[in-house]
Amino acid sequence: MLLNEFLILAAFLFCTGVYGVLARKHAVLVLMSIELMLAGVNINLVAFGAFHNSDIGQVFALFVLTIAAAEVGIGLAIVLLIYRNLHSADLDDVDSLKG
Amino acid sequence: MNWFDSWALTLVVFIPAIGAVILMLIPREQEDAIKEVTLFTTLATLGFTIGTLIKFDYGRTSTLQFSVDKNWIDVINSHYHVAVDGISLPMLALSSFITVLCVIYSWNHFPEPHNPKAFLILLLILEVGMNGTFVAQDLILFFIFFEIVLLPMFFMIGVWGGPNREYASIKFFLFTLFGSALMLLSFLALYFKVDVPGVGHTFDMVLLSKAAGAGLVHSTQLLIFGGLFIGFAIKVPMFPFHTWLPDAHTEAPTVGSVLLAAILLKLGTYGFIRIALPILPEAAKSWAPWIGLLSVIGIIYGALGCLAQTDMKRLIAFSSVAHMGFVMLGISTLTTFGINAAIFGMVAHGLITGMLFFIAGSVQHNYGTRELSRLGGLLKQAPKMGWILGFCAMASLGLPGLAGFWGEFPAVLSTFNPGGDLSQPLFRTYMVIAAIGTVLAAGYLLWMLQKVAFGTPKPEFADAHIHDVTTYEWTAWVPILLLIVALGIFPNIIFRVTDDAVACQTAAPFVSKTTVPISPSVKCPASPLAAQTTAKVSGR
Amino acid sequence: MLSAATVHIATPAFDWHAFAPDLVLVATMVVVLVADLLLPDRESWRTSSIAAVGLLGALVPIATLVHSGHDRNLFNGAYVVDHYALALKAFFIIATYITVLLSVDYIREGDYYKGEFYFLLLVSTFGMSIMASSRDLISLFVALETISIPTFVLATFRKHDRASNEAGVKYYLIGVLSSALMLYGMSLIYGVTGATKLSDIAAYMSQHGTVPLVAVAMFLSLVGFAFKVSAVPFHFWAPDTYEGAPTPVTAFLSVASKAGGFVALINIVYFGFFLPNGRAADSWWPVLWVLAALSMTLGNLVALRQTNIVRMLAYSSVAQGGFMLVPFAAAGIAGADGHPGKAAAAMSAVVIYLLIYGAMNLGAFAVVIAVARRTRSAEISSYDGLWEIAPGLAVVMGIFLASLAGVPFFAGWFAKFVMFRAIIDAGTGWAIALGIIAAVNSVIAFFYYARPIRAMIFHAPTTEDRTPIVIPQPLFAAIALTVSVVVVVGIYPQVFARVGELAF
Amino acid sequence: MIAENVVFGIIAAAMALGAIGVVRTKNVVHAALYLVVVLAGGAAQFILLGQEFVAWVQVLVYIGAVIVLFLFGIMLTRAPMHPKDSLDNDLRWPAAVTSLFLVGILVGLLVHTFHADKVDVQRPVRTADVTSSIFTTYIVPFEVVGVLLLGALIGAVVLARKD
Amino acid sequence: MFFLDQAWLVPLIPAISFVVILLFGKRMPRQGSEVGVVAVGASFLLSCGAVVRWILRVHDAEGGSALGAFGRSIGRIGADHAEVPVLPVLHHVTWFQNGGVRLTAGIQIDGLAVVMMFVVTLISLLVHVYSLEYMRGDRRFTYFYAALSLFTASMLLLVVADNTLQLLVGWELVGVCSFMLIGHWWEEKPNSDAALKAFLTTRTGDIGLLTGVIMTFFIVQRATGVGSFNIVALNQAVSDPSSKVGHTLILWCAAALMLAIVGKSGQFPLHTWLPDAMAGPTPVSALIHAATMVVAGVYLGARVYPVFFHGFSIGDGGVNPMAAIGGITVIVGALLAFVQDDIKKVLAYSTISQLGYMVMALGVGAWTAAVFHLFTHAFFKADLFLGAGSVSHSGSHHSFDMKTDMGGLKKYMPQTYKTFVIGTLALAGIFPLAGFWSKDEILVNAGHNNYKLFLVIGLVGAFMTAAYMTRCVYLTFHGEYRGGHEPHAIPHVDEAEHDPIDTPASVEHDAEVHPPHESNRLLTGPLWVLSFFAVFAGFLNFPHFSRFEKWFQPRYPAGFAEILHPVAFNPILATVSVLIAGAGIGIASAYYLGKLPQGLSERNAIARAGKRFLVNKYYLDYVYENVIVAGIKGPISTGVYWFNQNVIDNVLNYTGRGAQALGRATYEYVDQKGVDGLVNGIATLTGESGGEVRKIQTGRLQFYALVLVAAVVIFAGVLWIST
Repeated sequence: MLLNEFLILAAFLFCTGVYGVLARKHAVLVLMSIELMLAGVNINLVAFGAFHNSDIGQVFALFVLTIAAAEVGIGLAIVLLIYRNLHSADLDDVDSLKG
Repeated sequence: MNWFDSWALTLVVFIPAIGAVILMLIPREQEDAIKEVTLFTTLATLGFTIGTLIKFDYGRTSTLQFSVDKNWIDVINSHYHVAVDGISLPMLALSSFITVLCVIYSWNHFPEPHNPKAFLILLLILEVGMNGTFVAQDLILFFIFFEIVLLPMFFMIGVWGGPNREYASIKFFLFTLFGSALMLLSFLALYFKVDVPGVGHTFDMVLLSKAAGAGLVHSTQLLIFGGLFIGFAIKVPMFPFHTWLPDAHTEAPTVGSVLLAAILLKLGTYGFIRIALPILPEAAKSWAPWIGLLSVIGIIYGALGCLAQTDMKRLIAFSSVAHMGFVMLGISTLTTFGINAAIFGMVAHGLITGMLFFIAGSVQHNYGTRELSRLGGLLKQAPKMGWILGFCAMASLGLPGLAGFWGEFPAVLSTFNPGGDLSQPLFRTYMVIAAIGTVLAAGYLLWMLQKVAFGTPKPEFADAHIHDVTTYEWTAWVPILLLIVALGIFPNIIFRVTDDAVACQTAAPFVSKTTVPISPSVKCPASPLAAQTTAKVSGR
Repeated sequence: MLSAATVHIATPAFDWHAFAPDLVLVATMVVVLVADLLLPDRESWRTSSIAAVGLLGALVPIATLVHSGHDRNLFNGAYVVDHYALALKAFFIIATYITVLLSVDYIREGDYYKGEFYFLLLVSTFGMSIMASSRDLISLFVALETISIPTFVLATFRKHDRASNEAGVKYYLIGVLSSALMLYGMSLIYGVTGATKLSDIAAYMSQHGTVPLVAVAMFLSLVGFAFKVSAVPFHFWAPDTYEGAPTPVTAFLSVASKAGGFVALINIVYFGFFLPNGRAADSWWPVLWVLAALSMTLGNLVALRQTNIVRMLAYSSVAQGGFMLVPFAAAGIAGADGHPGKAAAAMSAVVIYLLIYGAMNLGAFAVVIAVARRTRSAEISSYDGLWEIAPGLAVVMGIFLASLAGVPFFAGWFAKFVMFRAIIDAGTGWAIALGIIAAVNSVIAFFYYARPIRAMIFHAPTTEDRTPIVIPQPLFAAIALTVSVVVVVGIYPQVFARVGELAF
Repeated sequence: MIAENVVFGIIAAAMALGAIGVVRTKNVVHAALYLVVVLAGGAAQFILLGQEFVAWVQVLVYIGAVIVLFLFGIMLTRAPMHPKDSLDNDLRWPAAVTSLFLVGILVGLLVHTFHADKVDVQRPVRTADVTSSIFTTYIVPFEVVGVLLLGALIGAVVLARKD
Repeated sequence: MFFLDQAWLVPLIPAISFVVILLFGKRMPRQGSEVGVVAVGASFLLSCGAVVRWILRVHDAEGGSALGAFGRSIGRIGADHAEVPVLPVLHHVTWFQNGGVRLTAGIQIDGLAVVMMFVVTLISLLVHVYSLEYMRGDRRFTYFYAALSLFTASMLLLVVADNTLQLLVGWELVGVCSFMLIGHWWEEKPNSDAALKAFLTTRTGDIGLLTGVIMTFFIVQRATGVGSFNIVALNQAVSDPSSKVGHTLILWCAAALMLAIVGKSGQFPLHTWLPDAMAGPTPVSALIHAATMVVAGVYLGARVYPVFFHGFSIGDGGVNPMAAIGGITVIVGALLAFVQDDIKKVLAYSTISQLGYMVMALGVGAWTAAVFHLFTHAFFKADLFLGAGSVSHSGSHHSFDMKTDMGGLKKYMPQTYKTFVIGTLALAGIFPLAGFWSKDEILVNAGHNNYKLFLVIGLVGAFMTAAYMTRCVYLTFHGEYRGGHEPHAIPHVDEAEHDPIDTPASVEHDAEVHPPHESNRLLTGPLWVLSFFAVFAGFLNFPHFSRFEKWFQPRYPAGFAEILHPVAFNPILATVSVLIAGAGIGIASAYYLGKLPQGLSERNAIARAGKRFLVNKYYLDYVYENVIVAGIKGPISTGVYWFNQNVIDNVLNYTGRGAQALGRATYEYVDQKGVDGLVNGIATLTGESGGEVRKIQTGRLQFYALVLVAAVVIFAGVLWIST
């Protein structure tokens, strides 16, 4: 198999995630988009691991997975907090600090 | 090397710092104690300066004396290197001398918002910077002291200044900071680009001077000199970097103005003489015509600026632009004669303009205004002050027999035959312009004198109670006045100190081959390095 | 499938001494957590003392490690304890210690979770400590996240405050986005080089040179750190977060966390991408050049227009970050020119700058906190006439601001100096250009640093209340500590210069 | 080989559609479900690449935990299931353009760099090696992650707790 | 040789006196005036000693004892005097060292110096004495004496200087003293304006002096290799035909120094300050603006004469700037003197005209004649000024307006009248008074050296001089007394109004209390002394006796020996010039007297005519106005005066005003709006751009993210392209 098949898939996922982060209004959706990006990264890492026939790719991916989970946890907690205070989870509403 | 030789300069620099620390510990209410401590501190400093003056070996003014050279910041090979020679000695003396007088003058002249404690602490810190700059022999040390004077002066103007003080203080600070940023870049470039034979990279001014830009291609020299030029020219200030000066002077409290005029401006010219010229002689030759041009522009421009003023202090401030133009003109000739004149001009301008600012301060104190259109008849209401003003105006316009003349005349003279193979026709043109400048100087100074001192007092002040010169003022002023006369009659007091030093340390690389130099021969202390570089220079 | 239970995992030789500082930090975390559980609510602020003691305790093994003198390379060089790492570990720990001092009364008087606050601070510090020693992409990534994730929480710590929430979410989202970009970049670097250890990456690149993909990958992997050091254009979170977060946290973010980012940058740029033969430097120094120039200029320009001192300090820290990026560009230029020695000197300039910046910025925030205790405001106008009310605070604040502006005899001048030195040393036209940009910016910077000074000293107080401002002891200690560092280093820079020299 | 490619193609297509679904759907819950598709597809690809351990971790951690977390998040924030207006903000087009550029650059670079490199999917990495690596070379990050998770846990608790 | 070697004492004593008066004068019984008088007296004695010693030195050089030599030389009248070198007395000390060059201060005592010392100290002494009465009760009496002392010291410093730099010092100092004394009554703005004008105008000339002195330094440097200001060296350098000094440099130097002379000695076109300078007290006018300071220019010309001689190529009969300017000044000054109503201004313009003679004399190669005229002119002009002062002091209530406040004073002030007439006749060049000899010598030399044009000018000048002085005498002393009717109603800013404090003196001066009367001895004494010299000084250069020439003409080989060839007396020319002068007096008298056939006075026709005038006062005024307007001189003089006041003077005034306007414009537009505006503009722009950039920080999180990603894309794209 071509390495690039995986890499291009990963790039596509990554950029879709980027689009989601930039364009989605709801905070939870943005967090999901981040997961898309990380999924892309992981595919990259695993594919490269296979490419180099080494375990490092997998190890790296595992660390990414773990930390991504932690990040999501914190992220959702913050979103929750904002929802509690603002009664909205729209990121467009979070713009009081500027300038 | 006895105790005095190794400690004198350090003490001269840091006694004021110690005084400042002591002042911080005295409660703000005990004003008398604060003033006394300050006076004592400055007197002690002056004492050590006088000690230096006495122990200085006038037979070898071109050698650095009282030298102390200790490691300071190893990583950048920067040393705590202080020493004086004939170039720095007059400036050091002027600085510690004027400071004492400023303390005396301000004894009961504290401008609003009063607070002598803070004011005097700033004054002492200022003295640290001023004295330090004149004794530093290491570029980084020089830079530090050069910068130290900024903050106290900034606060002096900003806190105790006139109505527009914030603008003025910021402007002063930013201008100087900008200059010193570029100056620092140039220092660093010197460090990295100049390879002193046998030493390598160094910030030591003495060694760098001896290397005289060895190993630098001309274009690099020009660039580095450009950085130094802007840094120093802003401080001088030369046209067109002068605009901070009128504002700063106008707004500054009297003592601030005096110190600004008497010492701070000299830091720039001193930098030219001490650093820019000897370290980068080749670049100096290329820059000199432009420096000369800006100087004569400054002379005329400053004078024209004066003629337009309605504020006495602002007028004196603009006159500084013109006078410093003469100083810079002297430097730009690259001759011993001209640079000697420049140093003399620095001292003379320091005394005379400082004195003029003192008077302006007292006029303001008495009348509450410095508007020329509202003043008049000072001679009638306060004859002594009026006469002193007249005296200083005369001194300032370069009357022979008073100090101002010896800064102007030899500078103009040296333009006739500039050193360093500079264009004679060009510099002779400068000479004529500068000579015209002397007439304009007479014009604006006498015009000011007429407005302020002659005539009868305006109705609004006709019945005002005007103090003539007070005891404190006398105490502060008489030494200056005496010095103005003494230097005017015996210019050799300064020339003999500076002559050899300038000839050996600053002007040596510029001795022209094609034209007959003014100075036939000067004996400089032999140094293997110096000999080597001289050979190289003349071999070019 | 995973039944190979007989796999023998070789226990690596473990140098406990090398890990001692980190272990002390972990232990302190645990003690703080337990103590928070045991202490009654009203007493739980005492966890700050535990944290403080633990932090100081962590300095002890650092001292012994310095004393022992030799560099320790663990895991084939993936984890290194050398002078550089130790110096920065010490810096992080002291910076956190000062942050704790700043926080004690702030946290005690507010409605906060106390134990958790210090715990999270310690976790972040632990991440920094690891960061200083990491020489491996995975470790760097993990350490960076360990620094970041607790600070996301800390920024949001004023839970009921909308601004704090906003600060948190902005910080979080930009942070996560950046680290995703960084990870993508790292994955590509791994893909090309087949290694995660920085030394291996360097070795690969010095053999093969760079291809466009590697250049882009290197850039992407810098993004995460650029975010951390709030380099323009990755800085957007900083002003909003600094303003919204609790002030001690802001101080922490602007110093410790930022320093963590710089350390990561040094690690990845200098140990990973910097090659003695200069083959890779060509592709990344322009990036850092641009980042430095943009950060200095934009940070300064926007800071000019701020009315809130915290926000102003935020932009100032963006600009200062730009100044700190200058030596990176210098190192790259020098490297590309084939002068590795100059590059090392440039890196030591970054370290020196960091140390000095840490002292003066923390000090400035300490004063901001002290003043805000009275005025409940961070507007610059609330500093009007501080000189009349609290001359000491005004003078100290003046010193910090002057130092930030680079006025001599306050440490800042030396920071600027080494920065200029590095860039001039590099010496090419681009380097000089950046030097001039830096020079111009250091002048512009004075405009806004002067504004609070003017407000404090030149303006009359707006309030009639002239009672002295009470400064709690910890805060006082923090101020005293930082101001003495700023003054001493200003006069005798050799103190820090030596540290920077030892580090490289 | 062809079979693998076919499998890859199918899964990849599903993942791509899922990804687009995540960023395009108007229903938040649907988005979470699309994400499941993507992540599951990812796990499948890992297996295809012979990296089984990470594949199962992906399934367990993501589909087992993270997605549940997301669903909780959706519930707690009362995310709109059938919103009247778009879930996208007005930066949609610039975002799309930027993303397209990004994907273009990345794909271009990848093609340029790895244009014909083959990945040998017939040599799976042994899980034992993975664990061995984690517990030797990567023991430090591993331990740090432990601290990190503890920190994240407590942090999340602090933030999420109602008080 | 005490008096010559120690001549430095001569300037030093008044200098000390200045300090003493300044510091202690107010506390002295006579307020410091005694110090001034004694000091100047001492200087005068020393100067006399110097003169005597110098004469002896000259004769010693010729061999034989002094008295014997004196007798022999009388006996050898008409004998060809062989040139025996008489070296000047030179002493100097190191003043300062600059650029390795030792610059000296010192004295160069030769004939020229001793003559000047004598003139300066004598007139200064007389003025000191005169002022005891004249300035009595003045509000700044002490200060006045201090300034006089300083002036004397400075002038003497200038005179004894052995180098141009020292000369420059003295030159500037006398300028300042002049400034101080013209503005003595500075309460009134016209006085301080006049002082400023005088100082600035002469200072304009000093541009020339400054650059000229600098060039003298380099001339010597070219010649000898070491720069110096030394005058002897300078004269040698320019005269030595083998010297390396190029003619261009000498020409420039001469031109520059000429500018200085023009400024200081009131030469056309920088002469307008001198009439204005009459705002000062009259003794000052006599001392500074007639007898001594204004001749400093001439003295300079004489001192470094070889520079001019070679620079301007004098002696070949062609027109040179020096002679031309001098000649123009002779005529212009004389013309202007006609239309003045202020007695002092008449004298001032007369001074201008006479200075023109001297400069012209230098310009035509008549060195000795110029110096001799300087010598004699000092006496009779001081005499006239002091006489005018006496008139105003005792006769016209401190006014100087001849037409409103004088007339017919002859009978009240006979002594003043007599001395004034002597001065007038001397000035007019009537045989055998001093002016005759000196003026005649100028004319003879001009003619001899082939400067016919200037000979004519000199004759025309002589005619006019005689005429305007006659007018002056007439208006002042003859006719009917016109003052006293409306005392103090004169808008003219005069000395009467200067004292707001009612001292007894000013009360005493009130005209209603005191009608015109003769001045006391303190005033008339000096007048008689000066009259004495005005009569007899000329005999020093009696034809073939030529003591002046013999004693005081440089006789050392420093450039002078080969260029000074004074020529002998020419009786025909002398007759012509006397006739012309007489004609001047006659014609002028005719204007005032000729229309009145019958004599009215008992004593003489002129006075009789005056009486007649008194009777027909209004008629006479009417006639006079018509005469002036309708007469030949009228339109010319008025025209010249108009030109002088409206063009030349305005050029000066407008130069001042223009400089100020230029200053304003420069300040306003270049400095404030330009340079400073640029600075502020940059600052504002920086701030504004900060404001603009700030707008990026919108507060919208996803916008931040967008920018971030966009930046990444851009960076990535650029990197891809560039690598």
